[in-house]
Amino acid sequence: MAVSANMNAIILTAVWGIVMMFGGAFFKQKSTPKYWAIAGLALVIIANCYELFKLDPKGVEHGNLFPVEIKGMLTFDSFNLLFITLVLICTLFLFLLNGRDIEKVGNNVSEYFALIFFVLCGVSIAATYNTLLTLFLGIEILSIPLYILTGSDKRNLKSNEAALKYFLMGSFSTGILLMGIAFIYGGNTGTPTFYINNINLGTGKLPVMIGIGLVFLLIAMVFKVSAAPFHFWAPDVYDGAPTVFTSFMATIVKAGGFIAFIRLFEHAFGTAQQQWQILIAIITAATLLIGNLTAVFQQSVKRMLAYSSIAQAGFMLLSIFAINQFAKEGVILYTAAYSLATIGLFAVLIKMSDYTIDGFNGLAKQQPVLAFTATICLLSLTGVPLTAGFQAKLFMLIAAVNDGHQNWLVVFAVLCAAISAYYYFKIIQAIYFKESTSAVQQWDVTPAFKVLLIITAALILILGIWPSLIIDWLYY
Amino acid sequence: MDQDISITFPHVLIFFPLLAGLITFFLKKDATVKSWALFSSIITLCVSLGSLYYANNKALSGLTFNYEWLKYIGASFSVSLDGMGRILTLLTALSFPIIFVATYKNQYKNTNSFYGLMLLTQAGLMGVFLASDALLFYFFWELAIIPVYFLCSKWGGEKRIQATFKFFIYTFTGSLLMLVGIIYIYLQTAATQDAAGKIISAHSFAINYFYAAQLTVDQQSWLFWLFFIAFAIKMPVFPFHTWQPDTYEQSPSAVTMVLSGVMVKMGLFGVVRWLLPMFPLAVAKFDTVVIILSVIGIVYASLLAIKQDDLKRLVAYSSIAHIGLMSATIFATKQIGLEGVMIQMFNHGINIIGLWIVIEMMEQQLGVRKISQLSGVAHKAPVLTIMLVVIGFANIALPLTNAFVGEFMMFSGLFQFNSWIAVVALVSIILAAVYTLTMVQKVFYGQVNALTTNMKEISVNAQIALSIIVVAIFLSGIYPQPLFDLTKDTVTAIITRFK
Amino acid sequence: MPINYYIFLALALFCIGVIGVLTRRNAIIIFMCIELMLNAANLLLVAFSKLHTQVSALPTAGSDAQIFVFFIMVVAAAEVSVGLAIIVMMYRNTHSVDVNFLNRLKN
Amino acid sequence: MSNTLQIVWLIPFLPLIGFLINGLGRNHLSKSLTGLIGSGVILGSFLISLFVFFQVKNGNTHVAHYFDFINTASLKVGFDFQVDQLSSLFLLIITGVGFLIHVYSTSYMHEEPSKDFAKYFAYLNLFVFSMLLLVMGANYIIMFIGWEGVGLCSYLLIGFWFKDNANNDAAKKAFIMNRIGDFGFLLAVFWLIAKLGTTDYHQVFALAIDTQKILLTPFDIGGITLLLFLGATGKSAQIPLYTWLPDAMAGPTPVSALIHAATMVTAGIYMIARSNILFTMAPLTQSVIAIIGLATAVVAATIALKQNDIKKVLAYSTVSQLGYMFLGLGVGAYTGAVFHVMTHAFFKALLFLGAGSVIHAMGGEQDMRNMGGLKKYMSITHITFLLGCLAIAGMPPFSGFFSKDEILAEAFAKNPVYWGIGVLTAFMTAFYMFRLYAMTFLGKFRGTHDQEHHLHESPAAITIPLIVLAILAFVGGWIGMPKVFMPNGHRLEAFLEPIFAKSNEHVAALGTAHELSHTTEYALMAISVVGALIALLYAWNKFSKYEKTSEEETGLAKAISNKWYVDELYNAVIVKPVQSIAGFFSNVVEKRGIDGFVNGVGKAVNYGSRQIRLLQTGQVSAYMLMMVVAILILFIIQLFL
Amino acid sequence: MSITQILFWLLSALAVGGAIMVVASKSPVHSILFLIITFFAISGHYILLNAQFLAIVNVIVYAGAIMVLFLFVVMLMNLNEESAPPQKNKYILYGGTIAGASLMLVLVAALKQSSQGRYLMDINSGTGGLIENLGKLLFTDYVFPFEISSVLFLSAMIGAVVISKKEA
Repeated sequence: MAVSANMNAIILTAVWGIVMMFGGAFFKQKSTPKYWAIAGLALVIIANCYELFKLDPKGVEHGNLFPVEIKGMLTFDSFNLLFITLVLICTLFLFLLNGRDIEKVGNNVSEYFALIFFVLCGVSIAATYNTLLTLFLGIEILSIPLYILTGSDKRNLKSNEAALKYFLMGSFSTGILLMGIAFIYGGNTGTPTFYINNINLGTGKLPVMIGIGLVFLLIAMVFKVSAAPFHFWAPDVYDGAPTVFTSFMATIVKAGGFIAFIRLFEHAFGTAQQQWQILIAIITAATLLIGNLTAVFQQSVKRMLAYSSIAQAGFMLLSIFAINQFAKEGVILYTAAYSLATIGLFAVLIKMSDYTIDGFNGLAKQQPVLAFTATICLLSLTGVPLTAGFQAKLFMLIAAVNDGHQNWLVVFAVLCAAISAYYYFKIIQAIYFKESTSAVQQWDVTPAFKVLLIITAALILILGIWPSLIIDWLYY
Repeated sequence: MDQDISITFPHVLIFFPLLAGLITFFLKKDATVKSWALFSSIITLCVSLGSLYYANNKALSGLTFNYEWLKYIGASFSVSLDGMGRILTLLTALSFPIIFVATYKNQYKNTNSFYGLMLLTQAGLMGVFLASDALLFYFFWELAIIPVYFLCSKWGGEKRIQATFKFFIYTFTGSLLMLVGIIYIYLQTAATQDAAGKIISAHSFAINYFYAAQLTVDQQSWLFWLFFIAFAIKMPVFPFHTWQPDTYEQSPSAVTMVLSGVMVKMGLFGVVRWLLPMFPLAVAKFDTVVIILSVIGIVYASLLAIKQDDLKRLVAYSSIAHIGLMSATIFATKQIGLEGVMIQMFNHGINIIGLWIVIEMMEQQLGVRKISQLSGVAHKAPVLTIMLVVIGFANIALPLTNAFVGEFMMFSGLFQFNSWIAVVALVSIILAAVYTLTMVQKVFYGQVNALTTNMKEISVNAQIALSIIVVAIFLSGIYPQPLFDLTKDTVTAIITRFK
Repeated sequence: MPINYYIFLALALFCIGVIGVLTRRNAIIIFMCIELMLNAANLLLVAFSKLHTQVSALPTAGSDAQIFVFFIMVVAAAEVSVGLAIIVMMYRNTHSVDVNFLNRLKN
Repeated sequence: MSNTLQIVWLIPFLPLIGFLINGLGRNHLSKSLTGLIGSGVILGSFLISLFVFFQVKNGNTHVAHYFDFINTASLKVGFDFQVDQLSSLFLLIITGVGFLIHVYSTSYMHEEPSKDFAKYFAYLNLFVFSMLLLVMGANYIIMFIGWEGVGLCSYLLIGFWFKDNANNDAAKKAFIMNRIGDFGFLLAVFWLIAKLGTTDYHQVFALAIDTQKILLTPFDIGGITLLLFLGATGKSAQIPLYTWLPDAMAGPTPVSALIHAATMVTAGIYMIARSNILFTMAPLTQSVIAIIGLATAVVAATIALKQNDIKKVLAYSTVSQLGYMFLGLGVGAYTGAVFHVMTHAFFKALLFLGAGSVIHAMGGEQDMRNMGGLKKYMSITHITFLLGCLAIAGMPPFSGFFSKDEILAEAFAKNPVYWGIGVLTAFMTAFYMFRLYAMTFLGKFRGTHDQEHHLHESPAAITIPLIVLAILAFVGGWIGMPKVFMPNGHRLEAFLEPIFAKSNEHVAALGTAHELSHTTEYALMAISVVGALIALLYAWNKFSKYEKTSEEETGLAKAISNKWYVDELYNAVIVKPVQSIAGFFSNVVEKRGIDGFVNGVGKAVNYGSRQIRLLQTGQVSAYMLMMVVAILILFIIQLFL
Repeated sequence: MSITQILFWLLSALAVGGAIMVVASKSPVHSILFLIITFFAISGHYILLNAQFLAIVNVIVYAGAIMVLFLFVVMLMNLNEESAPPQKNKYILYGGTIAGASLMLVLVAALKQSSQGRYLMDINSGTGGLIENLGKLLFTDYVFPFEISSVLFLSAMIGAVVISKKEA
């Protein structure tokens, strides 16, 4: 076990969070924090990439700027380093695209950024934890700022309501998580410890306590990734929260939850896969069904995307259903594809005056660039070839089929994907084939914004053609 | 897997239309757009003609190009040009210039995106016919649909959006099922190795690996249906056909020509290239079911065609009938039948495009497609009429027109499979005569009515397009041998797999 | 004293907490019930730590669990500060902390 | 391949050239030029046919291979022409009669605008081309090409005046009925391919009689022949597919003469004669053919008795005569059938052309009730027509007598009943032909005055063909003298002997053939001739003083003059049901059934979505309750299942 | 029945009873007070289990700080009675109770069969929970989580500030 783990990201994000926090007192213009934040994030990314590059296959790392003795409470490999890098980059895109919208949310701009940095810190812990303690801390550090961000639009009752719901249910799930940890610890005979990779699962059927703990942990995790039937918070929260933070939550945070999930079930319970696989299968099926089906009828695009994010989570769950190499490649790809697409889509959505589907009518005429990029994002979410979304889904399906225990689940998944095409293409229709009914709205769209959107779309396409650009980092 | 990066025909055939299409999006003036589109499509035609000379008859070798694309999952950009590929790429390459010429006068708003999408469609189709890698095949399979979806929904008739949407969801669902099948087989394939013999990837998407995959009967049985549904929707085979008449009716004529002339061949191609060789056991198990479905489709569609009042719907149903015959024959897996199918895939494309052009010409001038509203066009547009009569009789497979030889051999293949099924299917030649002649009589003969009095002779470039088609009809009707020689290799390859 | 007793006790507290969460409408009380759940977890952990101290030879065997409990308390404290802040904000806007009135967002 | 007969490709090629020139140049060529080209090419191929005929007569038969039509691993079909006695004979008939009719047409169609005039000749040439392909093809597929080609041309020519939808309906009916025939023909060919893998006459027949390896079971042969015969009934207007022929009279009269009397309708006879060996080996089929032919002959004759349209009468008589020929084929009198084809070609063409000349003179009038007494206006037409009538009525020494009596004799040999009915039909034939003759030429004129004013003899272009044909109709029969008259007088039989040799051997082997004694033959002839004569005379003086009456006929007569209501029957039994089934499919099955299901899936998704989103009540407690329930379920699954 | 067992049962009864009252009692203030009682009982259990340090912290942090905070908030809003009209949808009430109870049942039923549950443990002996041991551990092995939790507090603090600061 390495001396110290992926500290660059964690420490720098934390530090930069503090910087932003104090910055709040000094920044005069409202736009300053944005630049600081972007700069800081760039710094973090560089540091993290440095670490990633210096990594050697044997897992001994040379790129750590902060050699701290952590008793292997965090571990890291190319997988989670790569993952964190992706997450950070996605966040950077979010900042660049929607920085000005963050300013619109309220007065405490720099605090918002600070909180986002803390969330990132939490994500990087959740991605690299090696003991249940760090898992717990990571999850909490990731959640608590989100409660705030959700409620940050204080005048807006929806925002308040969302915050309260999120908080109540979130801490409820925390309770469940702790119960699970306790049972795992208690049931763990031999050398009792919180280190996830020496949990003694015994042979044959799981010991009862471990079993109980496993289910509790499973539920807590499933809750974090908003999979049915523990998804109920997601639509309301995503709907109520300020759109820019919704975009952040629906992509980066959810991905963080997944990476934690996958780590836990690979390293802690991987050997007993047979005994929990059926649970995941059920949950996956439920998630796919509820997510897609409910999304079909939504009129508000924002809420529709909330449900679609649930549906996508269902697809990502396939990776946990079948934990194998394909699944890990897949989850990386999926994170990148899904996050990019969703962020791009939300970036466009934020610019709309009307969040209903009809609001998109005739967008192609008024804003061809926005229309085009939104279409690419939608195609990617649908999983049409040549977009990153397809590659992601492909890997997920390969992983699931390769596991081979529940092939009905795979067929079910693709059928649900077909349903998803139904509502994604409703938007495309609105954009291209319907005439705008309402009066032409005012757009505050800068050229830079457009360029960034195009870059996003281009990335999606490039990843769609050469997913190896990312995946090769897993084995070099 | 040779890393041969020299320019080969297949990837010119794919990438030239692709680039041409992309360029088209950035052209401004309509005239330039049109001429560029026409020009580039003609170039493509020349290339595909050129590729015919290099025809060497070994199935799936011939002109191959191969580049390791996603090596960690053993997918490679490998394309190859065998007999069936050649004849279908030729059809694709031939049909687009004809379509462009015929619809040269049409005014589409945002001309550049229209023609751009058209060329992209062509690229996608080429890819489908050339791909010899399952993942690549699936890629192009989808890519051929997307532009068509936009074309139809943007430039189509008044009910276009729903119709096209239905069409898209329908086909998308089918192809997703196929994707599951592909993945499953992929995971049964052997590992790929490089020259040094070290394993590159655990499995491979390459077609020969797929052929070599060891599948039990049970596996084949459900995989068969996964693939078959995708192809059946595309062809379409009864009862998966209901999207077709609506889509044909609603989409702009140029697109309808592509859809019915070339795109339906994707399904047939898929069956011959992928389904038959991969699941011989399942085919042996289910062939009767499928054939009966197809034959029902033939008679059913012919009967419906009699009742249609909209010319486009009529042609749509007649096309369903013809396709049904082809699919039935394919699943009969008799040599003579397959030989017939090969050339019929080409000829059906030519004929039906001709029919669409004729209909388009009339709709252009009179704005209606209703048989009941038209009459006596022959007095006003004799040339159009003659062309129509020729194409119409080709459509009912009169000897010395191109369709005869194909249908003759297909029927006799079907007869060798099961004479009674052939008898039922053969009824369609009578019904075909009924609806075709009724249409010709009602629309072209009889007295000129108020509407058709202001009908004029068709434009020159329409005449050119139609004459090309008519010439093609007679050429391959009187001397079909070259087409047989082109596709010999594919047929023998299939038949040997079934021996 | 079998460990089961402690487990059952903790479970009882936990489930009572759950019941409270499900049945009460006052956000604060719901929150308190959640705290109750956390404490149940704490109790369980402590009990297990005791168990492990006995089972394994080394004296500090179970203490990691106690550290964990310590961290749980830390987190709980932080959560409480945030949670109460949110509740207060809610109260400011609606003059009610009844979760039944939280139904602007649905379907 | 240095055989002189290799040049036979010229025979069909010339008409094709004519078709192309006339067809493409129709807007530019003058009428006279068009007519010249149109008839010239036929003349050309007639001359070549003569040459070929004499070559063949000197025993030089040949199969000319030009190129591979289909050449695959599974099927080889050469584009081959077979020149032997049978085909050379038909070549003569087709090109000869064809030429005369072309000449005739140049004058008959002269009122047409030059464009349509050219179109007409183009079609006519195309027809001759296809007909030649039909008879020259060396395998069933080439034959089928011609087979369908003539069908197409008949379709085009019947609907030549396509302004009038009645003509179009007739054309359509003709084509579709032919298609039904083709249905059988194709199935037969598929069957052959499936069993023998070839369609070349030589190989097929060789394999058929091959007694070593039995490739064709009797069942196969029976089926194949029956199916082929189905094809023949379509093309040659036999029961049940004969109804198109009378309607086909909607076309121009020369067309009726050429296609619907002389040549095309005899394609069926040619085809069966060509594959005689197969039929000889299928006695069941033979009797079917005989019975159907006989029935057709009778039915058509009865209908002809009461028709008033001059062309309709001729049409039904054609059907009836074709019935004779099939009777001949059925009883194995192949020579007789072919013989009758030839003679019939002469006199029926003559009669049609005569009728055409009459119609021409009457200004398009076809109803005999408005004619009468024409003999003093148009003598040539009258004379030639009379000869034609005598020939068809089977009066010695006119051609019809010989051919018909040969068939009847053979029929008697096979089964006296056949002969009885046949001879009865002969009487009817004599009756209605002379009814026609009398109503048209005798008595006093019943038409309007300006019609009477315009009455005149037709120009030379019309009369010359009439005369030529009249001569042929007179002497044409002498090449087939019955043995009873002179021992080896039957030149035709001697000429065609090689074609039917195999069949004769087969029959001889079976030993069912038995010669008629001379006395019986004389008796038969006497009966038929006398009977016909009586019928003839009766009709003559009954209808020479025919007056227009308007009393409603009843019972049998009504049924007859309504053609036994066959069209109505077909309409009710076939057309209507098909239409209604199609309607049912397109309105119910398609829309509600299949498409309904597809849309139903979409609707179901929408409905499910509307329902399932009610889960999202907005109540936190409800959410958590559902979560806890889910937790419960998961625990139960994990711990107790 | 030794003194420890008596204590155990006593404390357990106290904890459970308090917990029930927390849920049951109408007035929020009362529930808070009952919750404090429960926490004290739990602290008692900690002492029984030789987790002295935790017992103290529990009393100080929970019963002291947190609960006071709750009390303070409740007072501030002075909602000593549930102001809203009585529960409309009773099914949540019953459903919730039944669900919670059956969860309990399921888990107990599962644990009853487990061998692990049979460990006998002798109460109040051992030094695992003394401050010095824990302190050593905390500042050596667990320094990293310790540091990290500061981030948690920071975010909580910022959050509280952001939320409760008046919009200018």
